[in-house]
Amino acid sequence: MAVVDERFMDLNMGPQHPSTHGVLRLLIKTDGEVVSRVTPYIGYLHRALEKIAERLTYPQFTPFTDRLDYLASMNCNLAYALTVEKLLNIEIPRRAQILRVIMAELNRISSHLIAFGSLSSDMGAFTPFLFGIREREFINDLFEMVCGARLTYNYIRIGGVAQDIPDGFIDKTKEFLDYFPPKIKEYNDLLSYNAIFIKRLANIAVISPEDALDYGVTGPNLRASGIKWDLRREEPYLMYNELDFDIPVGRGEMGRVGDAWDRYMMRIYEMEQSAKIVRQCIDMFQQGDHIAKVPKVLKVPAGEVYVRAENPRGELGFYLISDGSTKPYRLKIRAPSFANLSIVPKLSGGVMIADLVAIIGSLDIILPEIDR
Amino acid sequence: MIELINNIIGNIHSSTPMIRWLVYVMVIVISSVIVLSFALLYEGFATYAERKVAGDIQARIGPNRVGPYGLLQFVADGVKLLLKEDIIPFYADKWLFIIAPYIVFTASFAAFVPLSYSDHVYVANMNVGVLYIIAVSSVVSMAILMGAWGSNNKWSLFGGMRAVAQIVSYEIPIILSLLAAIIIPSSLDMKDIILYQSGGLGIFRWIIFNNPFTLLAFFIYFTAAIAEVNRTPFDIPEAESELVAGYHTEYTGMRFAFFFMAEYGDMFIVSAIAATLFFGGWQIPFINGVAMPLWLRETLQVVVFLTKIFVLIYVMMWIRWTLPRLRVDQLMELCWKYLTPIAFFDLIGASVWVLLFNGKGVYDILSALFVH
Amino acid sequence: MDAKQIYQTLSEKFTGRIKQFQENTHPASVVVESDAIVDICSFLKRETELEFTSMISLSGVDLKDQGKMLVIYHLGSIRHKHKIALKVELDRNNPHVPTVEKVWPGANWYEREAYDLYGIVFDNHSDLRRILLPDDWEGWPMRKDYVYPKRYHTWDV
Amino acid sequence: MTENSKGYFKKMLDAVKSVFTGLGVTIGYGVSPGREVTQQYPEVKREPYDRFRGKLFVDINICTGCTACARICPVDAIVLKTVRDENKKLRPVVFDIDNARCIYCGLCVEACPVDNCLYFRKEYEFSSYSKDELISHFGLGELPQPDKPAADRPSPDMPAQAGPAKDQPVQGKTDETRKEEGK
Repeated sequence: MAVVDERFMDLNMGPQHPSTHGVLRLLIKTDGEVVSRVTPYIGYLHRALEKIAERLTYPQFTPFTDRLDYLASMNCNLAYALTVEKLLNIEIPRRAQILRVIMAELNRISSHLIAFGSLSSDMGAFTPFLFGIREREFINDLFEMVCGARLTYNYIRIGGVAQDIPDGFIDKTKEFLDYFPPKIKEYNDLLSYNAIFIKRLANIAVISPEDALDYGVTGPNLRASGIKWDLRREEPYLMYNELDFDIPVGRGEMGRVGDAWDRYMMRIYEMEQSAKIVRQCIDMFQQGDHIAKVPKVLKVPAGEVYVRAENPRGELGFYLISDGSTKPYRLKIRAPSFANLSIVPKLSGGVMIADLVAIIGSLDIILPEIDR
Repeated sequence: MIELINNIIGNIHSSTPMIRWLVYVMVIVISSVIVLSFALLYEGFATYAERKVAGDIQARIGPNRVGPYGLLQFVADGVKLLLKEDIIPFYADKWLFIIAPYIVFTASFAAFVPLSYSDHVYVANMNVGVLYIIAVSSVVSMAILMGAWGSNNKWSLFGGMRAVAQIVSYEIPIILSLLAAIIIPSSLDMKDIILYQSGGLGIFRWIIFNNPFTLLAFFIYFTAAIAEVNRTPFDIPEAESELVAGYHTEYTGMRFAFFFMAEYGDMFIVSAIAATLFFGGWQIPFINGVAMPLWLRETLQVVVFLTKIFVLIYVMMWIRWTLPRLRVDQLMELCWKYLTPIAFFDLIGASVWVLLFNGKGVYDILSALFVH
Repeated sequence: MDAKQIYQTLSEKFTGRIKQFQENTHPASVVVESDAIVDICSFLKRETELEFTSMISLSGVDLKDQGKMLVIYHLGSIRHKHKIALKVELDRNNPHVPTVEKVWPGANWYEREAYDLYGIVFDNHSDLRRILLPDDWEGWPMRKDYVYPKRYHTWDV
Repeated sequence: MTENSKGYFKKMLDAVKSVFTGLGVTIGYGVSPGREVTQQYPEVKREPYDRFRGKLFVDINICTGCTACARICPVDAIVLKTVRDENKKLRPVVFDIDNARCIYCGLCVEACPVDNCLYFRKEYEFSSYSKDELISHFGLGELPQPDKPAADRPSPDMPAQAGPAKDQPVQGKTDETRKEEGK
């Protein structure tokens, strides 16, 4: 019989719990409201995607990358396509690159809208969540117009994009870009600068730059800790180096740099930047074919490559070893939420249970890409 | 009501004590049935109104399926809850678990009694009305703890502890702010308080306009009242996103309905007290002087009283769908560091004002200046 | 600094324990001795002009036909923006490698995942348990010769 | 007024101000009627866009039985059995699409060499109580033996949505009528 530490009560938050953003179980040792130690248990959503990848040909695996981070499946398709193209080293037509950037950035906005909404409903304000969903429906309509699906798009393929955009797409996107910015101002009035919201998030779970790098935290969470590292700027892929957008970095407006409020605010600023990017891409539009010539039976030359892209939740990397056949020999998926979640035990010594919900919400983790 | 009983008993005074006792009980039963049906009907419509207001604020339609415009939605909910399986957890403390919802409901229903709905329509004209309501509503916290402890569930235990801490500590600001309002009419009887506020076009003699201190007292009272009723931003005992469902996690079916209805009953009581004490109860504004038949005046008074209450209830619902939730220690901090000290100074200020102007409000002083 | 110079500084510092430099992989990779991995990693992290502050990812690879098990550490530097891959070759039947958890605490979960899917044991790891699969699962699923179990407790797979 | 007491009131003032700005936003919605974005689903049905990937449909008469779709499908949701008929052409005897297994990725539609043979329809309301109801059978059935007509399996294929997609014969046909046309 294990020695039962009777000072602390074991409390299971999850795997079925309203605010664990998916099937995650947190075993909390607490003596009341204050949490002393948290051990996350993951693996409830393990589908062995890496094993499946070894059984499927390269084009067949693209729909599975949708299911990695289903709130940002365009970005996941993009990272996978970039990996395989790196080994094939084929030239992507410019129109396909522009389309890819537009889709990736629109998906970043819709993913951040869910992050914003779920954190606000974790904090008790349900209305901003529905406002976020309302804006996200607009983007879902755009994606449905382009590729027919509203969540798992399978649109960005190896060599370019599946189909060219229908003619009504550009005007509808412009309509969205005019409609969206005042909504962000509405969120800020309603939630971001609300005293209770600030009190709940300021100075909570401060991640220092050293800890962030030690635990491999990436994306908005890393930038909130004051480190200006965005792969779209540091390792430009597609045509991000030609685009003008700035990288929001945590300045500790409401508390210390790197607290939960900063992480939340990164996403609000990033939504504005993404809208700016999409507007520039629409202006740079040009004719051209939407996909490079890729043989139907795709044999990728032997080699090893690690390619990473800036997903809304962080750096999604694919480490691909190919042996020249039509199926990858080994495909390691480096998921951003896996590293982001691994810092939770370190952050949660001495916080309250309500803060634990704030930590999980501000890290914006998503379970399918953790368990793969 | 007592006059009613006296004159009934009066004209059968020659009868034996047995008959007199029987009539007394019969009248009590009838009056309680009337008030209970009013309370249940109100609570039904309140749940419907809450969902309609929430829908309205969140750009949704809200219930409109059951009955015209969805008005019979609460009947459907009630039937559904009746038919739901009534689960009592295995290791639950059976009697505590069963009794708790009834006590919560009776406590909140008992507070309907001292209210005076109009000149002659009231249940019991207690001369300790306000004190009785405060006493009865503090039974609620004990009942919630019984329910939470009885259901033998870690989450409901958290909810119960938080509920007790919150309700008990928020009674201090409520009592202090009510005191600041009561020293003006210097009577605890609801009817006298309302009669004091008559005259002056039915509005200017409201206690809230009496002096600046009572104005502040209303806002303290209203905030503390929202906390007393466990509604956002103070709905920590049943914080869905943290504690799954707080103290009523294990309750199903009709038992849960009792907790649910008690919450709306409390909302009614709290806004009824605010309406009576600060907004001149059933004083008909503007056309009070016009002679009109008794029954029309009574109904008009009841209508005015209920609209004031429903306006306050709408404000509570509006606040619920806007603000996030406080953390437990921030809630306590708000109570002890902000509300209570300010309520104390406010009480001192109000009593000094009464001393200086021996009870006359701003309106009386000004009208006294201009009249002669 | 590009990968070649990193390889030079490493081979000077740890003569003999650096096996091979592979140019054709992207990012370039350096094959090292398994027991030298901890010193190399802490050196790479401490050294100012290298400063590999973050371990991007750690992946296990099963080279069944060569009878080897690989552990690949992808390291990146924020300041210098360069990347390197460290490779460690292990015997397939008894893969053992010391943990780098002390250098980058983030490696803890990656190593548990490599253990869970490949059976690679990381010596003196703080709590080497399965991370994705249930604790009582037999076999290492990502190995090439993994046989699917017919039943797991009451369900048939 | 000492320093922290000034902070005391300032903090309270900020809190009240921010609460009221938030309330201002929501009352904007509360007061102005008619800003609903939700629709009454069964009465008002949103028309999906043209490229909507709803339920798969196969025009079996022009299907050459090349099994390109079955091979490309990542989850093997398409079961296709062909048999050589009298004039050496491949006849798709069994062509089952398991809608419960299909992930609607669209790889098969792109792999199909014949135009308008395999395509998505705008139909998304085909939930059912049993899984085998979700398997839509498009097969042409066994070769008709000269003496007895082939026992044709009933096709529980759900009648398609009103709007005909592409040049699609009138919906609601069962396999028999489709077969007559094929002859």
